[in-house]
Amino acid sequence: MSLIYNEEQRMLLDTAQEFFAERSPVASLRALRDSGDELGFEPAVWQEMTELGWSAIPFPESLGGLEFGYTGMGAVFESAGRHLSASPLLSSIVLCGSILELGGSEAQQSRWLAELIAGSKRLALAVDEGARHDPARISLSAVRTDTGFQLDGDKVMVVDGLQADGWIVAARTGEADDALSLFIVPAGTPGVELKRQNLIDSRNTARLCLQHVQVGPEQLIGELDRGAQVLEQALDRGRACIAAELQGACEALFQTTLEYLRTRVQFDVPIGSFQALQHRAAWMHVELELARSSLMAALDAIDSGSDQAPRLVSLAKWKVGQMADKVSSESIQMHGGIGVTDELDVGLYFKRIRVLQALLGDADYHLERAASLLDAA
Amino acid sequence: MSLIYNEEQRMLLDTAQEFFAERSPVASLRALRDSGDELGFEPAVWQEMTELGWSAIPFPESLGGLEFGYTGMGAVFESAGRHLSASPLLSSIVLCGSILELGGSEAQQSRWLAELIAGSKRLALAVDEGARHDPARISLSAVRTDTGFQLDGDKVMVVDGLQADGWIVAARTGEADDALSLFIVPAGTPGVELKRQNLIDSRNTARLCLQHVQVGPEQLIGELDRGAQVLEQALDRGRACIAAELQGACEALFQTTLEYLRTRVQFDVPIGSFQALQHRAAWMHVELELARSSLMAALDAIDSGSDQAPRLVSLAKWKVGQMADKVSSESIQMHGGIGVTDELDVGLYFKRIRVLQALLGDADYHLERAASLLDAA
Amino acid sequence: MSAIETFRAETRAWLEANCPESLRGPAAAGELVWGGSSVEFATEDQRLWFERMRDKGWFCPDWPTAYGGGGLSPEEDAVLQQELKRLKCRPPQINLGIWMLGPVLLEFGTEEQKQRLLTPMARGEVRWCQGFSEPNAGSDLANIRTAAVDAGDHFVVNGSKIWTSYGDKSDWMYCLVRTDNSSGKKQEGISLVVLDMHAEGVEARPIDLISGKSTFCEVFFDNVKVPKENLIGPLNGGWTLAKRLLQHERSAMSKFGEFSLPTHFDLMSILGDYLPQAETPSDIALRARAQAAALDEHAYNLTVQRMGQQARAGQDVSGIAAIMKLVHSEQEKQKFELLVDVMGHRALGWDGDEFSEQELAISKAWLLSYTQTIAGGSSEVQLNVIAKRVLNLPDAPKGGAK
Amino acid sequence: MSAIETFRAETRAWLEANCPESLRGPAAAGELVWGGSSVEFATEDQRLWFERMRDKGWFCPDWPTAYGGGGLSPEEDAVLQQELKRLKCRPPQINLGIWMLGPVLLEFGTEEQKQRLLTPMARGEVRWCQGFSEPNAGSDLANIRTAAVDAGDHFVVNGSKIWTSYGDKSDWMYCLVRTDNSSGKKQEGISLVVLDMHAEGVEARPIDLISGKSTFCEVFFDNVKVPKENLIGPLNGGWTLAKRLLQHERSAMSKFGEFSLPTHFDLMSILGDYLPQAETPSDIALRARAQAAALDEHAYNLTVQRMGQQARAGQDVSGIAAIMKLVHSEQEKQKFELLVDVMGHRALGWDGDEFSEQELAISKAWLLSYTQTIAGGSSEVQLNVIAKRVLNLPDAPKGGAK
Repeated sequence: MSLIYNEEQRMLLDTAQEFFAERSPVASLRALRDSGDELGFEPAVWQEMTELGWSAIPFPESLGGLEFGYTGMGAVFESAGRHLSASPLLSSIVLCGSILELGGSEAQQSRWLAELIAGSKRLALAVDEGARHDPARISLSAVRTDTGFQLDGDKVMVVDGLQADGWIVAARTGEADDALSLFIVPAGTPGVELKRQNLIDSRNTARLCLQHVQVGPEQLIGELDRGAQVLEQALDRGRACIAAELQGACEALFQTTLEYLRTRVQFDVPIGSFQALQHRAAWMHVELELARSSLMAALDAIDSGSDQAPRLVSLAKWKVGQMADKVSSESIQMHGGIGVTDELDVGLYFKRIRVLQALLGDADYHLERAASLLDAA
Repeated sequence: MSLIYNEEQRMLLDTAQEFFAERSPVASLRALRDSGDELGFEPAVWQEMTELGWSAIPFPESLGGLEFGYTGMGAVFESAGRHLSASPLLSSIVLCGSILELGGSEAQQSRWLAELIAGSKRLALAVDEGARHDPARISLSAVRTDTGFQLDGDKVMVVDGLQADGWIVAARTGEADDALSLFIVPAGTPGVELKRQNLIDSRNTARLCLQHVQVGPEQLIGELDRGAQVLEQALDRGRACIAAELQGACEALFQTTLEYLRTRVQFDVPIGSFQALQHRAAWMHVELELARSSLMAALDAIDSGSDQAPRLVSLAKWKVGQMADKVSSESIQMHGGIGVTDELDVGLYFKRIRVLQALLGDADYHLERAASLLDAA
Repeated sequence: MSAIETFRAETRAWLEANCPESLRGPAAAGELVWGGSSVEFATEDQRLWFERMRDKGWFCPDWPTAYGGGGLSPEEDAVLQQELKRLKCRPPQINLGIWMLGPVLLEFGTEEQKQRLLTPMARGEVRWCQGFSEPNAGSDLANIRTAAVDAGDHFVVNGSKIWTSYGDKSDWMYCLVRTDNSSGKKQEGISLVVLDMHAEGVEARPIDLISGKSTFCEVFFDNVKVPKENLIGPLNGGWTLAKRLLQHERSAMSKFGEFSLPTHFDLMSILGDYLPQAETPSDIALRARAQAAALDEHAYNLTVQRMGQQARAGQDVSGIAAIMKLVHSEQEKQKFELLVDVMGHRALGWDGDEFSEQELAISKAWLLSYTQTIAGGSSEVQLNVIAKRVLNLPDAPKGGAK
Repeated sequence: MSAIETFRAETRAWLEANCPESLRGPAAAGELVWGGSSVEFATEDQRLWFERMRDKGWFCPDWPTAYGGGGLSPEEDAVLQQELKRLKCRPPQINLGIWMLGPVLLEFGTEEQKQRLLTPMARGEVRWCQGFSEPNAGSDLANIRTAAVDAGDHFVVNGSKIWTSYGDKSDWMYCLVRTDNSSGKKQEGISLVVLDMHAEGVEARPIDLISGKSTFCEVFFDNVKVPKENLIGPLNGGWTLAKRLLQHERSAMSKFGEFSLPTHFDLMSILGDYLPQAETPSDIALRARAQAAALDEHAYNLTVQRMGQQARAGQDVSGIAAIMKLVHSEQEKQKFELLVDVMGHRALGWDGDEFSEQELAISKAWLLSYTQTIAGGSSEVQLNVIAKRVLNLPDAPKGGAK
């Protein structure tokens, strides 16, 4: 098991750090937020990312990819996290791209995958229905009709769902817990309605409402009732990338906090000289290191095709999430009064971190999942 | 609701503090432990306690008591806790005395109660069977025979069970969860065997093994299958007194720790000047104050016959137990190397505190109980 | 009937006759009346109650009538408070000047100042704000840099204040300024002045918080002229007065809290809405964490009660009083963290129709809870105070709190 | 075949022929051989393995043959270690002298001292103990008060040491003593000496811990004569040597740990025994807490692996290395606390037949876990080190750790 970046991955990390620092710093997110931008990311930045080849990283060469693996992808997400850079890399590439790669027909792949990689089209994944992530309880229904399928139901927390070119929708097609099927719903299909869910992180998040939506049989991905496995595998890749983004965001926030502790003077000394704050900062460092190891193990397990991947992904999402809650809370408190103002970026980090923590399963969800996968082993 | 001691109770507290400091200081416990004393307390001290009237505190005057209530009893337990003073006040008076008071026949009361109060006899309560307290799962059986009842089964964690003059045994007599009955088993009854459970707190704790034990119908307390309510009420009184003992022990240990922090010099300054330790000590103070309020509410609820008593007792046992875990752990750590030696009393406090935390329901047990009583309300 | 009993009977009768029914019981946020030059009434009842209490002098019942007060004795004032409480009368106005500056002016002000400042204050004609905190000060309150330079008959004030509640809506500010830089001890050289918020060179800008718009302002002073008769107490003697003022802050805040409808979110009842049946192990464990937090809140409420009982019994309550702000603010933060765990993305909404009013209120309250452990003495300052004043732990050779 | 490959082949063959089968694989507690004047062997195999390795010079394979070592080159030593590991050979003896004092003597000792002290050490004839900690020092290691007074050809030592492992069973001690009180800086005026534990005036008393009997001793010196040739390095220059010695402590401890059968209690498997079916909400919540602790332990183990990989890749590991002792000891304590919650009174036994061997072992290990967060650098010291050396947070004007 490799728990560190190799040289190539390290180079990618450096490139990505520089790119996001220059092209998509925190100020960009602030500007998107203040302008009420619905898209939630800058198309030009996304275009440049695809030109750098990042959207091709995880795919096999046969599908136009670079076969660079999820550890490499983690490096990009980590860098994006450091700068709170927004892009559809998670939604369109990692989640929807994976589903097409793993379960799509040749026709589906050739229709969509090249365009996703090129950035000329975007898909978004629609999974969640309740307040919290729980794919076992999907109830949006897809019923067979003469001409294909009819989909009815609502999805929430659809990442980058607004202005997408289509959505991959996870639907219930049978009574068994895992009797799920995946459908592509192209934009423009009648009966589709989108509503903006304006979350604290100001990203593109949508409610997707499907009412009597008709799709042809060619939109079914893989076999009927057999979508759960592909879905879970794609979700795990997404979860690992979210963990990487969280780790990057937390490391950046921690560095900012340390810098504040070193320079902010109260009672005539830098506040970082107060032992109570030193010890709390040291515990944050401990959590960041433990989370980092869990994250690297998850990325490596995906790349090596290990059967431990689901468990290690849940370990990572849990541990990184625990750490992230702690680091984001402590960072605000240590910044004192200025930390709760919108003037500093601390609050922006806090808000994005808390949304990422909830996304595709919060710490509670993944604790139970990791434990039950261990019991099953 | 009164959450503070009144003047009379405060006088009792002062008297008890002085008595235990002089007659049963920590050194006495150490001596009992080092001599391997099986009785676990000093009979002379117990005799003096009864002469001071403390064994009569909770009983109505009609039964030879002082009707001084459980808030007063709490003052005595708190004082005993401060000095780790051992006596059968919990086992013989609060637990068994309560059962006889609440459920005993006149004959049973006249046979036992006066002697218990006088200290000339001792009874011990046998409830627990598993690793953790759970009276709903009692399985020791009592079966009706021609001449009375036959009892079969084992009890553990029988407080002051060794050398007792008899035991009150909670037995299952029906299938419903609460189909329990209470029996007096006098010492000397054939088929009774006692084994010492030598716990870390060096008190008198026993396993009570009953094999084909025959008792007459006059030993049944109250009605058959109807023992659970009396048992729970007596247990609640015991739990409140245990919480008081814990509170006293923790306050004494905290004072000792503060004194150590003020006087122990390292790196040329008192270690109590280190801010990280100051903040942790401040949090201990917070927990002690919150626990104290919960304790006083529980004692008052018992005395006022409130229907909230069970819930408030569980709140107190939970909150005091939480606090006690924290205070006992932190006290060792703050004492550093010397804190883990047997030379200091810190370890003796730690061990007694941890046994009391487990006794008659640990924090987990009482969290669930408090919550379910609230749900039911 | 004794004089005081007569007073009680009369007071009760007057209140029953004069306090409108609609103003009995707690008020929702935003429904309280703030006295001042631009006082606004949402209802005719509010105006009536305001004017009737003003005309009795009962905005400041225990102040001398000479300054617009009610002239009540301490015993009478206590009776009035009891009767107000009995009828659950809302305060006719909220006024920081009366609650905080007023007592200090009565103690330290000149006769001229009392006449000039107290009377309109007692009539609810002036809205006051507080100018203590500064951007560079934080918990280190004495680190005042806003300078007041002697210019003959007036001071010229430059600098800025932060965390001034309703700075943009106030008429006057009581304000700490530095009038001497020469002392090595920064508590020295500070003076207390009052200044007109409408004066030239004063600008108040509301602060955006992580929870959105706030009522806090940053206030900037650009060559603001403050006449010397607006210096309260001795020159360079402001620190003593400031400490006295802050002693009134707690009781003022509790008065405020007592009458505003608490925006209290009950953890267990919201949990019941979002997690009606905890079935999975993780939901059951989450519920157990919430139950523990609810029990802790219960323990805190019992502690509030116990503090009151101890105080009434004449016992020292400093050890309990020192934990209250810390425990309450940390418990609130903890509670909202649990609510976010329970509610998932429903607690992560910022605005829009996709979330219910209560959900958006919870999101905001959660983010605001981060302010509560910092404002009004951060948790770190509270812990320092407990360690040093309650537990008597030794001072570090140097240092203090964040 | 290269020379090193030839060496590997010969070594492998020799080990396979000479390391008894019974000594391959980890040893249970108490089954390790401690070298020294009264070395004891539980089996004939132990004696054989001890003598064979001794005669090869392989107790100290990389020391010069002149001092009884094996004279191996670093490459050869690495090969030997690999081959020992491949066959899972137990160390033929445990010897603190070889692991900690030896390297310092090689670096700083005089030729006479190397001859006199290293050779018997390398033959496993002397059992060594360490005399650093003192009752008044605690984490403040430099606070040495045990005094060595110059008496011509010898020092006279008075004072006491604490936390000396196996002080009562050792032949010699390496020991920090104060040889000069005049300096204001306490790190100065300390010297390193070696002394004979059988000398007159030396008394070692085992310390009772909260977990019962321990292998730690308090060692008292009452006018103990130490010949001057037993001073290691320069007079008053002991602090530098002590720091060097402590650098070897970690690797020595890890060697020790690697070969003794870990007394590891697996949280989830014990939980499975005592709580086979978590049915009540409180049991389910308890199991969730245990699962979280188990995941945290997993994260720690992954971090150990990652540190190794980073080190092999030539990356700086100081930031990770600094957390290891802290995390491991705190996690262990946390784990035992959970076990106590799970096992109830079964984890509260002290002795007697009423508890199983494993239950009593868990009780003792739980109590001992409180020692682990204090000994060898308390958690507070670890946190200070992280804050200052890893995070570069500024020094407080004065102070340090508990």
